[in-house]
Amino acid sequence: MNTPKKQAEMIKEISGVNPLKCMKCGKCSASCPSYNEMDIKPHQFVSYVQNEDIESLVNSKSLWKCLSCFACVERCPRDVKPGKLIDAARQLVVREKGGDYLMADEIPELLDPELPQQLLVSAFRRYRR
Amino acid sequence: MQRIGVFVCHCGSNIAATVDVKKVVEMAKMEPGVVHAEDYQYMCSEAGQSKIAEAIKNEKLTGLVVCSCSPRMHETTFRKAAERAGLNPYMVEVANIREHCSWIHKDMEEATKKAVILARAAIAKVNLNASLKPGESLVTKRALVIGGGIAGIQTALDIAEAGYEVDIVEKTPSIGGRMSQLDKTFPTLDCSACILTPKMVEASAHEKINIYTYSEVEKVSGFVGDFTVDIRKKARSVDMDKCTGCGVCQEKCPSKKNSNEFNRGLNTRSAIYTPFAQAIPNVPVIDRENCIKFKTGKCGVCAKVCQAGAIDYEQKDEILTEKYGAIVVATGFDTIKLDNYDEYAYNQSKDVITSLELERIMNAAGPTKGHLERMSDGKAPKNMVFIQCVGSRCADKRGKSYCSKICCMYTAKHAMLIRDKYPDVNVTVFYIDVRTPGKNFDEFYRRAVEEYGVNYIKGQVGKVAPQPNGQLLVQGVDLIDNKQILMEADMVVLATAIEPDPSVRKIATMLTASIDTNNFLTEAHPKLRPVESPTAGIFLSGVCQGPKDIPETVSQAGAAAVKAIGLLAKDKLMTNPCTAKSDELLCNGCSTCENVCPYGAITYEDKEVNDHGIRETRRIAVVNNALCQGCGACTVACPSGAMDLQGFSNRQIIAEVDAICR
Amino acid sequence: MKYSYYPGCTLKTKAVELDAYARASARALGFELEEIENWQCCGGVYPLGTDEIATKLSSVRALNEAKEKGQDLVTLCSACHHVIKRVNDDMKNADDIRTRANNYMQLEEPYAGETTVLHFLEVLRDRIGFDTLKEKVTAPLTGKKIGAYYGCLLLRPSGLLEFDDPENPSIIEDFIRAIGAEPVIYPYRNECCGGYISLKEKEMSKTMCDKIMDSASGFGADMLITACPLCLYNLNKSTCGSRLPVYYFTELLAEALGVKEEVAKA
Amino acid sequence: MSIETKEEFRPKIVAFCCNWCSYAGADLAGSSRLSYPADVKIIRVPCSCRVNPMFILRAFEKGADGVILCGCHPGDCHYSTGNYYARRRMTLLFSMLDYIGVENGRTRVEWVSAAEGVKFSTTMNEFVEKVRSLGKNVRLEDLRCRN
Repeated sequence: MNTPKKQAEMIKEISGVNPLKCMKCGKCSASCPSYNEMDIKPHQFVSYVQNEDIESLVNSKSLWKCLSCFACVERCPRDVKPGKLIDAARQLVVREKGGDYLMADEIPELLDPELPQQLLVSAFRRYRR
Repeated sequence: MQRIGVFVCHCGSNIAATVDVKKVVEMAKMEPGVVHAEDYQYMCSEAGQSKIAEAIKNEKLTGLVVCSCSPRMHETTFRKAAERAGLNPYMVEVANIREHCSWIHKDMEEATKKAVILARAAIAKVNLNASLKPGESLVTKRALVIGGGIAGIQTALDIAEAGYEVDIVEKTPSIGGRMSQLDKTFPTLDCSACILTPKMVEASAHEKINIYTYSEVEKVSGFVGDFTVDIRKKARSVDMDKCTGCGVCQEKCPSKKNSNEFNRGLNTRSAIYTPFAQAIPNVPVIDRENCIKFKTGKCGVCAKVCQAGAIDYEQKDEILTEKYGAIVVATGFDTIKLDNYDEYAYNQSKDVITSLELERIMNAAGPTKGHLERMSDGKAPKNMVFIQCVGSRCADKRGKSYCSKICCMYTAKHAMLIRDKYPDVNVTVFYIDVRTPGKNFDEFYRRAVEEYGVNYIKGQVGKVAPQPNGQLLVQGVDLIDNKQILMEADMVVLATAIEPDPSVRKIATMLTASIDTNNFLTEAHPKLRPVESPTAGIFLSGVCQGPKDIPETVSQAGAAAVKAIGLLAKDKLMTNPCTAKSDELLCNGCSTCENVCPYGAITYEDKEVNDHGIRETRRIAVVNNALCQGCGACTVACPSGAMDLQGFSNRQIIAEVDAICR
Repeated sequence: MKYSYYPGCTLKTKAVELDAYARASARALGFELEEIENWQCCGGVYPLGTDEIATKLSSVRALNEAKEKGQDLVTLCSACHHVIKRVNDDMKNADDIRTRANNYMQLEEPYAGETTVLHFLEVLRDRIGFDTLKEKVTAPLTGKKIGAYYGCLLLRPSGLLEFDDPENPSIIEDFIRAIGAEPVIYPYRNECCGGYISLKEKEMSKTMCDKIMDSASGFGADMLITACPLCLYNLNKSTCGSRLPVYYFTELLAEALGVKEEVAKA
Repeated sequence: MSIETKEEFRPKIVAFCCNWCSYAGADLAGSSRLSYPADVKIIRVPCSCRVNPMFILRAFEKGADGVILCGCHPGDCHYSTGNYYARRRMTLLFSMLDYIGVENGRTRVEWVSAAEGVKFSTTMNEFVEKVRSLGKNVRLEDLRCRN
């Protein structure tokens, strides 16, 4: 098991984000369409990484609520990219054995006749390894 | 060969307690060129200086080395002493055996050894010193102020009051600048026009001040004390002497649908216009792009109605050439374009406005006669949202990296004024930080919250979405409550970042005044010379140097004036003789030195040289001694070794290196 | 004029019409979409981790094939476009990714982002020109009030995709004008439909799509057009009162160019 | 034995200081009585950009064991851009010196303001320590002058 410090380093490395650039303006949270579904809010991602509390981050609901729509990335005045941070946290989880958020046997139930392939492919890539 | 005298100071016990001064004297005597060496209690004292003078006379000294405290302390003292005794002051070198030796070492032997080496290095240098003479240049006793806003007006008034002639060059048809567009000023809430217009009148009536409006600086040459400037007086199409300012032409002009710049495009004006009622001069200009007469040749209404016969369609741009001793830049600012921030829907809704536009809306002379109303439908707003830091404090290319400094205060002002005049309007301010350093500033902001009930929310706005019913849906965040907020507003006001007026780039280039990545003019020293440009004779006033509010601008304007006056008060300028000099036999005219010179002091001349009997014309670098500040950048850049710095020549420095490493 | 063409997984199955109408319209406009051979799925979403390499290789293969043919690479699906354009940027600007991807690929000549990636809409705007398109329209869609739905993938991150203004785009509106209809501008046209979230969190996506639909119909749109099969799917799942029909932009293009019937018959 | 010789080894160190910041910083170190080894001898130059790489080569040629260049902090240069030139030039020079065998530890550029007496003294202490640990320098010799 990695130490919190190591985990934080991994998140910074995978995301390429420097949390120190954040000026805590909250524009990411103001832009996020999933804000209400998230327990840890976009503007908090940065401080969780800075405080090396990755445990809370990887166990948060937010991990699976981010749409990767890049609204936060586009509007961030400091070029921090909170969306990339949360994706890196997600990577930490799905790269672990048993970390998948989507199981193959769940799929049939989720299908409907119109459902485009693209949706399955995208979900697979975001939710599992 | 030099005849060098070495003088070792005890500085009481400051030096003598750790350095064996006698030993230093003894060792110095053995150095080449040294004909005299002695020590004394206090070399800087009257008696010490007499000893130096005596030795210069008796020993016919050609160079001096004083081993004492730092040259930053007493170099000038010893140079003056030498000069009084008839020796060129630049034949003096100081070996710093106090700060750099006796004060930091404890072991006497070690400190003495070092003091001897430091003395030796100074002696080696003096052996190669040459007499230098500061140059002289005459000062034209007239100043140019570029920009006629509050900064330029204040600077001009202060210089004129000191008795010097000042010209103001203003590119728009009237002086007054941004301040004339403001409604009220913080933190006192007095009306901007009421305090500005008297100053405008004072400037225009002052016998020492000459104002060129609708004019631009076209070309600058020369140097400190002696600038030559070409000013383009754009054709006004109205005779300044004949016009009485009655305003009939503006009333009758049929071309009325032209965007009104003074009102930030919120309404329209006629093609012949004065920007605002209190304009100085109160003489209109014809905007030729929109004038029917100039577009089609037909019309001429203004000429027909003008009783004074002042309309002159044939007028042409005029170029004036004037001489100045000092130039003050006061070009001011504009707000940034908001095209890259359309999450705030500035380009999508007329009811999303900048704070400067709100100033015009609140102003009695503005597009709504001072009534707070929406630009889309003229309705009175019930809910207003202010968004801070729009384009300020931005790390990406969309905005500006700096804090615009004035927004927190003017937003508190707007919020307070609205709550005061329209108590039923709800005002919400989204902020990142409220920055209010300044006298009575934080108290002002707190009043907005505590007495006027302005709702301050810590957090930013992500999106402003115009709704089908004409409302604006503001989606923001409250970072204290950790809630996303959806709020309907009738008007959204953006605290838009300010940037130096775009014209400053061209002006800075003409003046060879350096400019930073944000287009602000650079100070000669950020702490100690904040109103001077690194280029001698160029001074900075107002926002062209960095974001500031009115009181700060006015104080800086005064400071810039004092610096300009200090220059104009001199008849002649003594120039630092430690300037660069190129060896015309070595120079190949490659322009490398010109590129590294921060002062534009290097030019090229075709000069006839005699190179070992061969006479030919060559392109050669010439250093202007009045401009060169003696940094030496060019000496290292020069690929042929032609450039050298007087007083710090290659040979002198190498001699020091050799002496230390010996 | 020939372009390399990357259709993507969904255009071969659930969104065949997006593809078929595009090909027919291209022919009518005088250019050809040459499908690259053996293309592989782009993965649907761009892998954000800076250490992801393998997941980007399918895009690199497509990009390299276009490079070898000396053609620009055209995409239709917003997701494919997003992924391939961003991977191309990595190959051009991220030394580390370029080196490692090329180590995997073992190409004759390393790929370094030489190919230009264009969305079909960009071809219309920048290569054909909306004015020319307007001239070629035979059956203008006069009187139709159409809302453009951009979603997120086409626009963001704008600095890299360089597609349009991310907050106030105009390319689809200009397209709508060119085919003779009237664009309806509404503020949520660049908001996310929920994307892949609709697989497991159907309600979230519905809420977002309802907001988009309400906004568009509030401003008077009769229909929405999009370039993305997933957006179309999500928007169609919207359950709000103001549900508007959603079409692929290529269908309306084919209609305006008078080639819709021929596709339907085929 | 080797330890003894190391203790005895007193390097020759030349410090170029710009007149406006670093020389004043050195003065402040002095008036604050912050000591550093006497091995350091300071040469005053108007600006760090006055330091020609030739001067540094000359120092090594004449037997210096270390050379340090101090200037104003980036953005604070009295001549606005001089220290940037110095930084660029020294980066190249030091890399070349390293290549020909004069270790990177023997050369250094440091920004010291007029208020940083402490920094000046710690920098000099560190630098002397470093040069001492590297031992005597290989002398860059002008072979033409060899007998």
